[in-house]
Amino acid sequence: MRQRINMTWSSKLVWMVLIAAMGCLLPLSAWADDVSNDPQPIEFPHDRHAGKFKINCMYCHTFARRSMVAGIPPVAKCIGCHQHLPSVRDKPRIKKLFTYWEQKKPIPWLKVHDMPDFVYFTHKRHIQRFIFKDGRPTQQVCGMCHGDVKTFSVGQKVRAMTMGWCLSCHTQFQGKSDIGKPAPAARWMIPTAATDKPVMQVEFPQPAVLDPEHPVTMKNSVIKKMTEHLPAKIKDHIVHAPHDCWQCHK
Amino acid sequence: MKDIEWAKINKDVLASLESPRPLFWVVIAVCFTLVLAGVAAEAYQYNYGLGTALMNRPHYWQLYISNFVFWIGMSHSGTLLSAILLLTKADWRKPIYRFAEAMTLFSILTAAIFPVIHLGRVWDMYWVLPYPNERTIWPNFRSPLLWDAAAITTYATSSALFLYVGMIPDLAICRDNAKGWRKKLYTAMSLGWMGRATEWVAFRKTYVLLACFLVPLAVSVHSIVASDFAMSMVPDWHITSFPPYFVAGALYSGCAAIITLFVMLRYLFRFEAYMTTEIMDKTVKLTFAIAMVWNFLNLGEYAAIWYSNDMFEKEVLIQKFIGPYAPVVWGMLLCATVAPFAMAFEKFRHNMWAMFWLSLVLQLGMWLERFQIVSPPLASNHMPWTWAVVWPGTIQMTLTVASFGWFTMLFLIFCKIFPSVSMYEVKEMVFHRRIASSRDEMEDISKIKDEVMQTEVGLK
Amino acid sequence: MALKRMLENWSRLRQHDYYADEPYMWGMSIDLNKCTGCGACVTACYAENNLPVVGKEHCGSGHSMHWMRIERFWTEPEDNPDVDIEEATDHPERGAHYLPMMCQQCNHAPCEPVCPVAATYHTPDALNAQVYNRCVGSRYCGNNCPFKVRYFNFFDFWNELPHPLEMQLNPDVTVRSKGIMEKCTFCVQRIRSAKDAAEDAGHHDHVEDGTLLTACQQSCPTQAIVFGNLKDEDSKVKRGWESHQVELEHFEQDKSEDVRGYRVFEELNVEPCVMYLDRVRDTEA
Amino acid sequence: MDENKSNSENKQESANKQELNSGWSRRGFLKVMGLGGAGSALVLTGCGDTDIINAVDIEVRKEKVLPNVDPQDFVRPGVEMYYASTCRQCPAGCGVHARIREGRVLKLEGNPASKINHGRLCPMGQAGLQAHYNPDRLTKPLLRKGGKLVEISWDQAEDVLIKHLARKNAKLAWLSGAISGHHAALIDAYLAAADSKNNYVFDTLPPTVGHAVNEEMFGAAMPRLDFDKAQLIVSFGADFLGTWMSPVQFAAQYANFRNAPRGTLVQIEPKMTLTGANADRWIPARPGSEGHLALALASLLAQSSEYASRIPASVVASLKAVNIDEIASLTDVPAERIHKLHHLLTSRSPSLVLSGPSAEGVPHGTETARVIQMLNVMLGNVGKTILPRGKSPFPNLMPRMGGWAEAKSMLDDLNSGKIDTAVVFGSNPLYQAPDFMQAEKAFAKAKFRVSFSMFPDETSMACDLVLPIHSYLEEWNTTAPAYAAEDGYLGIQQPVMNPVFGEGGTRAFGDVLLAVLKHMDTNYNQWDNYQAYVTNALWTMRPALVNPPKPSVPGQTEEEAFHQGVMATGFVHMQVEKAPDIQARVSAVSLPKEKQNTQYPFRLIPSARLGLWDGRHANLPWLQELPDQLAEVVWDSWVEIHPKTAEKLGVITGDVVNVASAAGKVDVKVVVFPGIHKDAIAIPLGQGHTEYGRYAKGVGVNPFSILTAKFDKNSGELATYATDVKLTRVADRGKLVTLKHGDLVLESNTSRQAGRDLVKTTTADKFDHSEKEA
Repeated sequence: MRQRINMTWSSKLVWMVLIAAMGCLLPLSAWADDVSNDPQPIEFPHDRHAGKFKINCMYCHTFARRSMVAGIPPVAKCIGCHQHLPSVRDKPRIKKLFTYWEQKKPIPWLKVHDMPDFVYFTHKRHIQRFIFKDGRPTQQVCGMCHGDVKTFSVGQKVRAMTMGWCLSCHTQFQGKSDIGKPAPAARWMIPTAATDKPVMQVEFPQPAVLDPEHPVTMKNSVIKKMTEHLPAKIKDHIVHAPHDCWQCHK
Repeated sequence: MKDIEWAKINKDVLASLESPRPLFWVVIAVCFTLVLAGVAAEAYQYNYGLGTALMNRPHYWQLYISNFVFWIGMSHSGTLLSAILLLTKADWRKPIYRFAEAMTLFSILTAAIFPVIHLGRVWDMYWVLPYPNERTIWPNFRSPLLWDAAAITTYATSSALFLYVGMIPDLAICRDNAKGWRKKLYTAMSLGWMGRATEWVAFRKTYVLLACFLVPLAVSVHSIVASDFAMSMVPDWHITSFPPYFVAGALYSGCAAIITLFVMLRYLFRFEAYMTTEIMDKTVKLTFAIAMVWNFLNLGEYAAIWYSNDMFEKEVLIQKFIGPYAPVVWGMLLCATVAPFAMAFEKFRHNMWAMFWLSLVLQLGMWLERFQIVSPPLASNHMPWTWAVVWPGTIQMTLTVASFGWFTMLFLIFCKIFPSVSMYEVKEMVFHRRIASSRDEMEDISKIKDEVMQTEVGLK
Repeated sequence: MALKRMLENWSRLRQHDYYADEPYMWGMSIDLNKCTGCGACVTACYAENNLPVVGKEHCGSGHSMHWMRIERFWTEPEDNPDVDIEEATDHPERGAHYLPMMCQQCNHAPCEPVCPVAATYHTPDALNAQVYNRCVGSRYCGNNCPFKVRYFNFFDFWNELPHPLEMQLNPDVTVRSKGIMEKCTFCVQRIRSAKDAAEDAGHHDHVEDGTLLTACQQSCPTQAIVFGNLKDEDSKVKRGWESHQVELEHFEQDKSEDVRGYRVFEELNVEPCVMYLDRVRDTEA
Repeated sequence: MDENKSNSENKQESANKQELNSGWSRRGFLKVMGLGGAGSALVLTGCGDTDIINAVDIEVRKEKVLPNVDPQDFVRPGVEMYYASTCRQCPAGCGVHARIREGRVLKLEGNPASKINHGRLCPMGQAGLQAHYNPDRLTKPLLRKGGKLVEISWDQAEDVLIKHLARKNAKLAWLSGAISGHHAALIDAYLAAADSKNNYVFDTLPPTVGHAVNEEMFGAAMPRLDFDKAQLIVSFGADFLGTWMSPVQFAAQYANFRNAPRGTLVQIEPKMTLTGANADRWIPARPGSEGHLALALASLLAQSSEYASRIPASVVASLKAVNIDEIASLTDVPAERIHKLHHLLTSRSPSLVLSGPSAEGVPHGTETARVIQMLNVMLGNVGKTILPRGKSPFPNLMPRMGGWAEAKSMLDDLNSGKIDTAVVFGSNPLYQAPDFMQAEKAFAKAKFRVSFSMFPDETSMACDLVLPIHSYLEEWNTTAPAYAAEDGYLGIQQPVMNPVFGEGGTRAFGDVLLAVLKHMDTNYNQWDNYQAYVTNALWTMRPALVNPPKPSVPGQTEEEAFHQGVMATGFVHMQVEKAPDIQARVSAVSLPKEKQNTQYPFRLIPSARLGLWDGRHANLPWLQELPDQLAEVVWDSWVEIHPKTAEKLGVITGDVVNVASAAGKVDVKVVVFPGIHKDAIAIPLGQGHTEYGRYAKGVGVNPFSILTAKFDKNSGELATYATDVKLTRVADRGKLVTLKHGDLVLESNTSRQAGRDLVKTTTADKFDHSEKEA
């Protein structure tokens, strides 16, 4: 009899501990993406502009290639085209747009991608590297972080944009054994634009920050030596993403 | 002198769980108030920032760290008394080791509070632990603070385990005599102990093994705490002899604490028959010996600094004796170097209340020692432009006092719920004594055994 | 797997001169012959790095935040027969001794190994980084710094900042909340944007000397502060270090007597990246 | 940052700005601040939450992004830009580059092209941002109604202003602080239109006596000084590194002066200034006796014919009577030291002898300055290190420094009822004027008082109409520096951002005054606003400029190119006729021997410091928290007392003493300070405001208030360094605060290096030797 009670109590204890532990781990899976449903002032249809009319992302987000921020187009930019488009002039959204224009008021957009204030992210370097140097298609490069925008109406956040997610690219090349292994395709491609082959032949990297004195786990010079014999096609595309806390936090 | 009556052991100890002296409740109430004050102070500090504690540059550490060292230190003597004396088969430890072990556990629990409330961002405290995370960042394994975290958790777990394992047979006794919630608690905790021979064999083995594990652990824990200081380059912290010095200091203050609690428990729970003058005498002698070891190391440290002729360290040493913190240092020397010589006198050793007050003086001395380890070197650090004196403010003092309340409260609650004197070990002690005396009286050993059996089954 | 990697990396990382072939090592030299102690650098640092003004009360309790400070002494370090005042006087007739003191960006930084969460570490360009969002505020680094140039946010100083003063805040620098350690960064935001600009201009791994100024250097009325890349043989700071015979990795410099370069607490072997040049006084005056 | 880059960028930016000039001030583009989500520097809170549950914490669709309505090329989100302008934090007029991002000015940096400051900037210049963004700035016009100042609209304010000011009124008086450029020209024009001759300029720190003596002896108020060439500088209290004329400019020259072969600096003054702290020899002379010391040196020099020949024989004869030992005891400088100094002066040539406020601020200040300048003449420095200054083609743009005499005469006129309307701009006499002048009472007598002010300072709060004006970073203007090593420099100011408080808040001083002028003189209708006035004026000045910018881009008109070029550089150089060589006029000087005042045994030194200046920067928290360069105290006032004197008085650092002069008294805390003569005590200027916003109000004491009525006989200037005081201990240790710790008493321990090699010192010989090798 005593034995039975014993068992019950012990097992209850075990279960309680387990449940508590699960409770602690629960937030791990909470990748809530779009946590607010506040409506944007105008339901801007990205799918029409970027999808149907194939307007380059940087036509409106002009600062992406030269500034840390991509920039939201001024109202005048919208009007610039839309005053010549009488066909949609009566649509409620366009009417709203013209109201802002006539009142000379800025449109109070709601920010979709917001980094914490202690994160320094620059669009410029990424755009310069992947669009202008590598010559990748704009939508694909932007899509790496912003998703397949041409299928969206209102802009949404489709990537978690956590530090670990950033690191999935920024983790350094670890050693010879990494060469030739496939990169995780998900990192590189957006569902409908997965036409490009992965170029960064690096397997999913291992925890890198072991010793705070040396967060760069492999020096550029060593990487260079290791990759010297590779064909230029691969060599030119090995990404030397900075892997230094102070690159993004300062 | 008449030995403890075999049959009364269970009764006496179990009675302590039910009806302490009224003073017990007063003490609990006072302690609880102190804890509440501490919680309020911490809430205030949490909200407004650490600056409310009046630490500053260069005094980035102060009372929180010295209290941490003090409480960690206190935990050591529990291990010493139970584990080391167990291994050396000193029988006199038996009536007092249980509470010493409890003291170990609760002083670790008290100590563990301090590194936490001392953090600037308490809410991110878990970053110190190595756990896998999506950012692939590890803590810095080279930092002594990380070793601390590891050492304290290990030590807390092991000493809790040691205390618990050693208590199982007693818990079974309690189980058999309790009612209500206590019954449920003891039932769950005694793990179905039946007192079978196989159980005893397994128990003995486990207990001794744990003791063997705990002794080096205890030494390492305080050495690691010492490396918090010794591994840094603050003058007068960066000293090779710090680990043994800290361990000796820990045992010293711990033994003093045992004397304090010894007298307190003896009075509160009416353990006069168990905690006798002879045991006190032995404990005090041990304390005296350790005090001398500590003094040797302390003076050795002064000598080492003096003869090293290192500009920075010498400066601190001089400042310790004549600088603004001199009252602390001289107070420490008075309390921890001069006062212990009172223990050389037998008359003094046998006076319980005198020992109670003396032990408090020793502890004050050791507390001051921890303060003078932390503060004066920071005050006269490498860079003379930053030299400053800061005395701990209200918040720090409140939390310090609250930590004493917290510890005493936990300890007394423990003693109220669990047998603070080990019943089976005391019986063993009495048994050993009887054997020793019965040899003289040529008594049959089996007779004693019979008596033992009868008591255990409850026939007598 | 991870463990294997860890061990592999660990042994690699223990090597000396791990960053020897990195293109940058930022260093500074401060000429005490020119420094007048005016404090322009101090205010420039406040403006550039979002340092909070803490007010009288907090200054009084030692909670001030000033990454760059000017230490003023009245006496010589020890008896300096050359410069000591010949006759005993009641006045400091040789003027004051000013020492601008900021994070020395040590290469053997005592603050780095002690941080439990690795919030402070060494960057490949030899900066002593402090990652604010990683800091838990154990303040161990502050204790271990012999220069005492690490400043702890004892309060949320920014809560009281009245409008519109907050409009001045530099968006390139994080505004620190309570419980975080901070210190001079050698204006890392400027370093990073200078590298960025060099990249745009097509100079990979080369920032032209003189195009990158720290805020203190820029404001210094006498140009006592020189900052630059110690790995660039042609940089002004490197030439300064060389001509004053200060070598980074030595804690006892082997140099001729008249050369003025020295580093504060060199003997502690922390390898500071800031060289000072002796203050000068004319003994004939 | 990148000097070249910023320069070329400047050109572009100002180009853009020119195009958009019309729209520039009309658009409320401050709203675009958060544009594009450029790392807005918000407070870092809860940043810890970025670890495991990152995604939850990052806000999606919570924060607003407001893009512009029209594209504005000079606002590029996330990209910094630099505008050139001119600093007006002190009369030095350094050139600045303002760093702008998202339409906000973030930092002021020196303009590298400027010949004034060579890209460097002092603490006060840096802190200009906090004047600009000051939370205590006035944002609404105030009018006195029923004894109280109440907020009114700008329309109402303009009506009141025009009613009182836009008419001929010979009884109108205008008081401004040190002023120059087109502000000065516009005020002149207004006063001419109003038919008033009462144009007063009052600033406390410019060395008016020195200027008068320079004018008299060298024919220029501020001859050009060549520090570079000098091998020896002997400065009688001229704190040229701290507060004298143009500290940044002098510091740059000083840096060259200290290069090998290293020049030697000797500073003679009763209280150590920042310059004294950097001197090779700091000589504490008894306060007020500097002239005697100079006289002793002159008499020693006169013994050699080489030096004596440079001055008239009558003067040489008058020097014969000087007794060195007598002067040694009078000045408290050992005779041996005087001889050594003489030796130094004769062995190092060329040298430069400077005369500064502590020598000039005594009743015999003019004579003292004359003797000191006579040393220059005797040593043959004139023409070598003291160079002639050319006459500017636009004298009305030249700096007017003003002085105490003008303040005094204005207050006298107010008292006597000669003035019924007072206009104050950039000056604060109610704070600066000593109690004995009774400025408050005098002001109360005026019928109508107008103040143009950014801040609620003491004077503004006593006025009837207070007009909140733009900061110098929001307005157009030109500024001529108080001192320029090259002739003809004129700094250009342009707005570097939209007004912080928007359209209905502050207005540019120039615009307001121009509007008044338009009611009086229709000629002024040709300019829409002050900007047009300034830019047109510059355009008309063009023929008189050195290298005016020419079109460089096809399609650019001459005028466009000129304006863009000028704006990008931030200053212009006017052609100045080469000045004839200086013909120094030296006359014999006799100095009175001051008697010891037994009732008030100490001499009060109201010391100015680089930081709070004369108190105008007390409302800037950065400068309040910038420690005094010598005493290291922040956020407070104190009295510096020599250790020996302190011992005699039985006070220690932190004790409160009562400092009483014949004119008033203040309670202030003691700092025991070795760098001061035993007969002197020093209270720093800058604190003790009764108004002036949250950072200044109620902090410390104002030593101006207890100055006694002693005047320089020749110039009529107030002798600021001639107040005798006595000290009585009133209370035990109060709290004096430095940046390092709370308790200054410990400072006696920490002002030594404690055996560490923190600041090592070497000798000049070794320095010269090793530099030559290197």
